[in-house]
Amino acid sequence: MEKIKAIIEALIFASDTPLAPEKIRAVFPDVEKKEIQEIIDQLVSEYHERQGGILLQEVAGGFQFRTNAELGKWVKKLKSTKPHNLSPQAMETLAIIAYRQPIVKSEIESIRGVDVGGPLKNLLEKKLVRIVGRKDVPGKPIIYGTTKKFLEVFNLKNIMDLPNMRELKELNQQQELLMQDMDEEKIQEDVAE
Amino acid sequence: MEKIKAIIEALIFASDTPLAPEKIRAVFPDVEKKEIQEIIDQLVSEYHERQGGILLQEVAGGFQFRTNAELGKWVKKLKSTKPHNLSPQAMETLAIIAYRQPIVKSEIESIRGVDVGGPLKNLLEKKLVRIVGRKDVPGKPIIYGTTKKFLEVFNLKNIMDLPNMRELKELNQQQELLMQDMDEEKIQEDVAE
Amino acid sequence: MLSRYDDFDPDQSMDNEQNLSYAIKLDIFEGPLDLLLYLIKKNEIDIYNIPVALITEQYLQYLKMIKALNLDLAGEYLVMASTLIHIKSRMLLPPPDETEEGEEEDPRAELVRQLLEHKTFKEIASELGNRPLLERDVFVRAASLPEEMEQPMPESEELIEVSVFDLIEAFHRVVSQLDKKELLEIDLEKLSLTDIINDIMDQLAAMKSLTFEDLLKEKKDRRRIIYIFLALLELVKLRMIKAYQTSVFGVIRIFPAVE
Repeated sequence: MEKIKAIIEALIFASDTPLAPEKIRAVFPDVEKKEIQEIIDQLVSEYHERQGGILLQEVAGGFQFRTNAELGKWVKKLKSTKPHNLSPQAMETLAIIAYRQPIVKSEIESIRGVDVGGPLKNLLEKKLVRIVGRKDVPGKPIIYGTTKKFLEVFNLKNIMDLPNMRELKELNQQQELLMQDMDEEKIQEDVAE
Repeated sequence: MEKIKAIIEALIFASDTPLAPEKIRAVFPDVEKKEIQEIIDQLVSEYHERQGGILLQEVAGGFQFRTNAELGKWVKKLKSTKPHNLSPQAMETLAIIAYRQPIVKSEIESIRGVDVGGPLKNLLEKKLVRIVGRKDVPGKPIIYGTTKKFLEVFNLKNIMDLPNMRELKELNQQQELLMQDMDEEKIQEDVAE
Repeated sequence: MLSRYDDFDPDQSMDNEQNLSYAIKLDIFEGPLDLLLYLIKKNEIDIYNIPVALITEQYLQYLKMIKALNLDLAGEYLVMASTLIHIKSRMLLPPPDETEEGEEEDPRAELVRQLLEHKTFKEIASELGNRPLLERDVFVRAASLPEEMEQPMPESEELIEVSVFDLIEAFHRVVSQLDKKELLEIDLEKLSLTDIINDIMDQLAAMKSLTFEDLLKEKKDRRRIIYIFLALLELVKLRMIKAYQTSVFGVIRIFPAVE
């Protein structure tokens, strides 16, 4: 048991991308899926309680060791890497794609109110967004969606892990209700006049 | 103190080369060299006593996290379950064989303009390409074709499932148009940035 | 000194100017919706009850100012201006006939919907940017493993992760380097022939020799007969097989050209 835990830790550490529990199972066909998940959970909480520089986190459908986000500024001092800097335009375009995917360019533009060709290309180049397919309507517009890398960069377990995904849906409903209210008010005004 | 320990741990973890204590000092000019060394020693023994999958080791004049060497065979096992990509050369060679089979080596080479011995061997080993027969011309060259595994890997029902030339052309044109659009917008964005 | 400007292209300078103004515009507002949100905030207006006349006036003033500064105005701003004017005029119309059935939607409703959506996504975008970002706030292991760890176990079968799109892309790369006239002509017929050619060569490898009838087996539809015949012709042409006939109208027997 302790041995398997050490091995799983080593596997996650050695993997270049977040390691999915199924991949771990491929190494241990005899160990139950549930047991593997339990061991991973143990490791996650051990690292969490330790409050060290490294944490085991669930990202993009797998597990990966990452530095503690609170220490980011120190590590950046050492690495002097270029972070994934996105312009506000690119960030907003990305947000729309993330929350509304699959989505075509014209739909993004109707939300942003401006052309999004530039930011879109930027996001494609950064591999945060990908072409999912083509919509079967005249002109066969390209459909966009987010990538696994998007999840990795933004520290997300999966798309449902996006903040306010539920809230946003509720907001949409509220908006619709409001619109109805507005209509009704208008009618009342009309009647009152 | 605990904070510095966590930071040092994060720094060593995130560094792409074994991290020398002097480099750590560059991040903390106020902390004594001796103290940094002590913290590193503490980390080394903590990880050692833990007997987990990861160890902090002194390598090439610096410190680096590594998987426990005793677990090496497991890590290797994981690496071998990882899907591999074909090199661009192999992919191009494979594409020519797929579309032009049955085909001999010299014909592939006249299209690619380079020797394809390497990629061809690779494709044969991967069982994506097979020897179909020999051509009855001087030198009796080997004729190549794709395999059943090729169809499986590329998720094709049969060879006819491959997009034909007309579809390829359309796809290409659309892509070019897309790129043009994007380029124009890119120019504007570049100026904007 | 002047000579440096001899080949100065006035058209190009205008382009530069336009691009520059584009830049300035982008710095101020990201499009008409942004400008409207700004005006709403500035005037402390309830987004659900926009005084269209006031907002339209201020919006148009802004456009005038941008023009006065000789900045290039993106078309979207003008579209929004006409939308605002249209809404304003609809608001001024007398209420619809009371006998008329169906609800008359508030003329502002669509715009409000758009503004709210835009506002929401602006907020979400900033929230997204505040997440712990890879390579900004969090980092992964950057060092490569010791070489002996990177070597996979030799006996295992290698998995390959590719899609047919990768293959097409590769084929494109190759084809795009060829002359146009040399473009490979691939059509469905050629490809389906390939299947049959492969099939024949497989059978030949196993059986050493085959007759035309062997190849047809029980599947004797016209299409298949033609295809098999075409495949045989192609194979003979490619010098991959030899075909022999014992007598006129006798059995055609085929052999691999090279054992």
